[in-house]
Amino acid sequence: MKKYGRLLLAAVLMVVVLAGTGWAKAEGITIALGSEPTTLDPQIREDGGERAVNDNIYDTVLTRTPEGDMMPSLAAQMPKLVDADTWEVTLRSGITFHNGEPLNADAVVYSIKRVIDPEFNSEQISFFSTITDARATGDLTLHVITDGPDPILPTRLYWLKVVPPKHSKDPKFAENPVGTGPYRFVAWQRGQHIDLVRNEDYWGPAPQISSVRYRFIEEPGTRLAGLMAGEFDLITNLLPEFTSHVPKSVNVLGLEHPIIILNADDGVTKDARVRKALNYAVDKQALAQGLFEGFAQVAQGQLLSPSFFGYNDQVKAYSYDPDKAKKLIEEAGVKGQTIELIGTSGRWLKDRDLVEAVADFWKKAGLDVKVRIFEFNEYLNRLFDRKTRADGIFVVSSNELLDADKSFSAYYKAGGIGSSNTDETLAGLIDAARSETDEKKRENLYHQAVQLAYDQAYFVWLLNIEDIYGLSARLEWPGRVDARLLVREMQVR
Amino acid sequence: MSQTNADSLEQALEQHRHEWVEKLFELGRELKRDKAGLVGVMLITALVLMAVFAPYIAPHDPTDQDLTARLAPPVWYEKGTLKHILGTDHLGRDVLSRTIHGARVSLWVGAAVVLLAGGFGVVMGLMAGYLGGRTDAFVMRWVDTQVAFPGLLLALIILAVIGPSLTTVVVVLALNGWMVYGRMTRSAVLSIRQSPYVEAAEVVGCRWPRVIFRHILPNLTSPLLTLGILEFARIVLAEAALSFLGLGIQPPATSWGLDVAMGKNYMFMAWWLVTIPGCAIAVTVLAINLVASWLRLISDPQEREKQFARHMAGAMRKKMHATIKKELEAP
Amino acid sequence: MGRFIYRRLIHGLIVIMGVTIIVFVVTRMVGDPVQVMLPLESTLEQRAAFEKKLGLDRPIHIQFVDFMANIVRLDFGESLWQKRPAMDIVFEKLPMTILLTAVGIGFACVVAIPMGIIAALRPGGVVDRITVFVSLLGLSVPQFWLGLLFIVLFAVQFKILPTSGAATPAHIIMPALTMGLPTLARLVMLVRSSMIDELNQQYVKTSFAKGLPFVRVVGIHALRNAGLPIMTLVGWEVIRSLAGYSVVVETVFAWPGIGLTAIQAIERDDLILIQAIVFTAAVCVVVINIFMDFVYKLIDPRLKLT
Amino acid sequence: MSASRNVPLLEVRDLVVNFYTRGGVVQASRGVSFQVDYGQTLGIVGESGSGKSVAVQAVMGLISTPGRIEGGDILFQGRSLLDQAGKKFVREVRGKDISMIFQDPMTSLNPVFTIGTQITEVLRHHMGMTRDQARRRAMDLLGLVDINAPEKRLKQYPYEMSGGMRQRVMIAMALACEPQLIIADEPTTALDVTIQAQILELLTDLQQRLQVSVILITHDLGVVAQLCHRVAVMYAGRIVEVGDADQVFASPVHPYTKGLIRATPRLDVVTERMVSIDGVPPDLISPPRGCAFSPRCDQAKKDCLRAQALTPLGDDRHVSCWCAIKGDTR
Repeated sequence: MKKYGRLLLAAVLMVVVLAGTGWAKAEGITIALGSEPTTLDPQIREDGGERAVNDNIYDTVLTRTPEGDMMPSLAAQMPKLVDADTWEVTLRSGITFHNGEPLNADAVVYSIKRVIDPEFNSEQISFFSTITDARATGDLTLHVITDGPDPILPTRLYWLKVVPPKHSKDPKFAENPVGTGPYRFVAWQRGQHIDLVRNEDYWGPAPQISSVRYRFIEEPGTRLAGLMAGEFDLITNLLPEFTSHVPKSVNVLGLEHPIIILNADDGVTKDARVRKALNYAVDKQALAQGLFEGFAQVAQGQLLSPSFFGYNDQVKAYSYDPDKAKKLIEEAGVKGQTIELIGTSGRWLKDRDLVEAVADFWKKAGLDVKVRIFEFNEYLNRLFDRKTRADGIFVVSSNELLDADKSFSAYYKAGGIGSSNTDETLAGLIDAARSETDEKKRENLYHQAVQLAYDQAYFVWLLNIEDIYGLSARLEWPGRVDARLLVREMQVR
Repeated sequence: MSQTNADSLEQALEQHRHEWVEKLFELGRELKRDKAGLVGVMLITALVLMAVFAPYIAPHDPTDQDLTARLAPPVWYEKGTLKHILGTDHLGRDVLSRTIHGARVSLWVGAAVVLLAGGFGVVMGLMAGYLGGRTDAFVMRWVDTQVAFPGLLLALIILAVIGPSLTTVVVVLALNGWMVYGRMTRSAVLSIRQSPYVEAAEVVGCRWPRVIFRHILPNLTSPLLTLGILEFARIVLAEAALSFLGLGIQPPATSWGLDVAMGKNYMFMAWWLVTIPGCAIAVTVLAINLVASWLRLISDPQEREKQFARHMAGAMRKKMHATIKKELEAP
Repeated sequence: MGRFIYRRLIHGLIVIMGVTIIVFVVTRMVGDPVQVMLPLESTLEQRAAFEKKLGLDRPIHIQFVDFMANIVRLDFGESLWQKRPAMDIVFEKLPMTILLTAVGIGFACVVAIPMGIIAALRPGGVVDRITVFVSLLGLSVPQFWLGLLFIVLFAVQFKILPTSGAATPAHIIMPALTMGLPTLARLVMLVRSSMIDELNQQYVKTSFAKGLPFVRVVGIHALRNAGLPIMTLVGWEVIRSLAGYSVVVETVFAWPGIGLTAIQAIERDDLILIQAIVFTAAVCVVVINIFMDFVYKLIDPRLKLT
Repeated sequence: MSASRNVPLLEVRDLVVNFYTRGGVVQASRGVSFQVDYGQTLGIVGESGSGKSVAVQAVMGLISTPGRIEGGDILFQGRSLLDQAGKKFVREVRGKDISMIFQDPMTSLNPVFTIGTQITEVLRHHMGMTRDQARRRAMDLLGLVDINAPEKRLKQYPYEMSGGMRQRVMIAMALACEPQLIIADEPTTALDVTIQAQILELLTDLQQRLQVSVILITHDLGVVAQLCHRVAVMYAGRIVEVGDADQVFASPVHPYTKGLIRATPRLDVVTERMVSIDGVPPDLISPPRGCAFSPRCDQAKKDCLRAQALTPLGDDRHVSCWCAIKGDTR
């Protein structure tokens, strides 16, 4: 028996020693993501894990400052409108891909054609849906052609990762990405990690961090454990409660807006007074403070953040006024009636908690709230059910284009995938804005739409959630409004 | 005449009652001897009482939120309050109340699954063992096939598809676990059928349901009871695991496994959120296991004898060591 | 012998067919993968196109025939979630689970067998009673909770082991321990009770009467006889683990095995990947069962393979 | 002076063995004494539960929980097997100088090892033989116990053999190290009658050829008469009569011995009915005071309530019975 004991001890010691050498820190950093990329082809999927990695391997034609302003990247300057549906893009010179292929107008044209090809069936097509064609007009200049006036084409080009024409035809391209970006791909151990190393020939300012390892961990608790154990330098989606427990944290107003879609056509919520009451009843500040520890802003009566195009700074959030809510509900004569609130659990940060908290506020306003939390698939059935709209559906809208169009088409516009109103005026405003190339006029249309929806209280606008990142003590990073994890903007002390 | 008949009946009943009391006393005496069993029985009793009277015992409604008192620590911390003796969770719900109510779900699921699976398994086993022939072949082939299924995976998928809830969890776990009862019942029936008294009953012309219920089932009680209790422990763990994975009990219902899953995100700042429901599961299962091993002991005379011998051996060794020590010290 | 293999294979086929049919029915019955797979804001046209691509618009019996034909070719199609052949994913993840299972159950065996034997030598003694109690405790602690405890203690508090993942040998320690502990507890109890039984057998007396050394009598004569139930349990534990029970441990430690993949596929309604995983699990169970029959035969020559 | 020839090969003195059970302390052996000389066969007879097996298992050191040797001594070649040094000694002699054949050949062999392994492991352990040597010797041994095709047999498992064959294997195993004493604990009880005769014949033959001492435990007096030089009759954990086999059978003294002999069916005498001893065997948890047989004895009187030690009757015969001693006028 003694022999066994000693053997075991030896085994344990050996493993511990091995372990010690195994994860000793290299010079680079480790970033823990919530999900693993399913591919490293930058154009096929709409996938957070893939984007987090490829944002560092590839460059886009345009980019944004950390605050969200558009600026040229591979383009030498901002695109120019040639005629109503043609934009001219001029590229920087002297840039090459990691494998030596030159970056020129042909590469960009190729990339555009690749992503809009119906055969290619890209999930990113919604970003480029207006683009019909592109053609090179010189070595470094090209024209992008749209199916009509498209005011947000520059925003779309901010999504266009440029791929090398030759290498991207390689069947192994999805596992061996080659871009022009500040980091080169090294290895992908599926299920475990992806390694990148600094591109020493990068055309822009040289990044400080020499290498990055991405790990994929779905459980937020496990990610946090890794950060606290010193294994990770950056984790995403840190829970607000933990900002004081991790070495460092960064919070940036993010892209996510939890709202409740109210049924304006039927049920107790058909009455605008009730819809307003439901807005007044909710103490949004308390939700921000209580549930999110202050890491969320009260949404200002619209499905937009201040950094988004179309944001109307004249519209302010409904105040928290429980008495007014009660009064309105009594006026409408629906006191004590049942209102159904639909939500899901585990899909978005604190989704269930928000729903239950809101239900609690509504109850206090004098309604009988029936909360129904569905498993995600079933929840989607309700969200997309065009025939019978539930009284209230909780949803979290996420808008990566930073432009009103996407969210408004989906939730504001009558007939949109998640909209619960049949307001033709509102729909008209949104449609008009869609093809208006004059920025001022377009912005004005959105301002009107925001105001209209606000007055009608088609939604209960809750919060604008901040993205919180947990950082190791040695990592410096200010964060970005567009939630991109650009390693070149990070520094290790 | 009828008077005497009634008297004798009365007497018989009295006798019967007496036997019952006697049996209970005997059990009590057995328990006194087996400390672990005693602890187990006491814990289970406490748990059952707690589950039954949960609404009266629990200081708060387990679903009552209080966003202003989130993640309050237990009372012995500086920031803890008597209002929430074991602290609160991330929504300000009282951990103690949730734990008390959680016992309901665990015990209810355990009992329901054992009864369902046990009932079905026993019926199938009886049919297979008693009817034999094709029925037997069919049932046993079914059992063999289902035993070779990747049970948990199927359970997860079915739960995900039809939507997890208390009922579906019970049904899925029961569907997954009836085979063991079936097998045991069948083999017991086969061996009991050979015994003279069942043969006699058959010769006399008892019909098979009667034979089964009067002669065979009573002999199965003791092994079935032990198996049922062991399965109970397994089911409590399984429910907790399913709920932990998010495919078991769904909020706003409470379950220990669910509470661990929700508390896990906060485990570094609020250890009590994982620890308390986790301990509740462990203690419950441990208590059930203790009772099961005690039951197995007292229901098996051979095992009892062995146990006694072990006990004596232990005592004797002690005595021997004492004598040797004395002898060594003597001169 | 040939007949035995033949019969086991037939039974195995029935099992695999049964499982795949159940999964097929269950996944088509209620789930609508289209909704989940596409982004929230995608249009109805995009949805219809996607449905068509998956063949979900065809009648169910045609889908079934197709499905069966694909299984025969071991081709389940592309995972909806990862967009690559589902079997590729399975073959990538399965070895990780096998590794975890092997280390975890191996560890359990290495510790449990000597422990159980020592306890059995003096039933009722102090060592025995401690062993029994500790095993009962081990049986009672939920695995997921134990795993979390390990993470808090060894990874975050003492920082001696990594929290999650599978990059180095050190990464396997905590998952394997967590995986192995309940097995260890069950195994200790079983080794103990079967060793007590065996040590009371007549042949053990014979062996002692033959003057054989204690270690040989206990460790070879008695242990080999107790081997059958022990191997049965070990085999059952391996089957359990490969048939999905590893999911809890894999979830807690983000171990990239088949269990974690299964739960991710379930969450994403990736019915193709789910089918591939369950099919593989069923095959594993069948294969291990057949393998175990041969092991039994090896341990106990009396068994006839029929 | 050769010490080894002056002392008996095996001497058991006042052996006390108790078993601790839930029901109470079973006094399985209550002061048993006997001895075996070189080349001698001692038969121990008695009803089941009389403590025969316990006495010899004590010799082999096979008493284990819940049983315990609580008194007396066992001397092999004059050396105690029970004292501190004896514990080491017993390990040396067990299986080598003293070997044992058990009652039930079905369970006495390890079912999962081949016959060959089970025989050779004794040889390799005690004689330090190589695998090959041991195998050759094992084949010889199988020949010795009249098993043909030994080469094939060595590779077989116990379940592939008949009961008689297994008992032959057990005997071969017992003979393996050329022991000085073989203890046969009811070696034929579990076998068919025809096989019984063969096995007994084999044992007799081997005993004579190899000049080995044998303790034969049985409840079959016929076997004793046929095989043994001396016989000891046990009742309720004690020896009640011991002496030369022929003499004991010719003129039994103890009423129990008489009863036993009367109860043995004889083929050569036609009896009208089976004779049995009235009453039930005693309960060893609380054995009767004095002579344990007295409750069943038709000659019992007041004296029988006092214990009576084994009293020599001359001719190396001992008996423990008041009546017998008083009634004996020789």
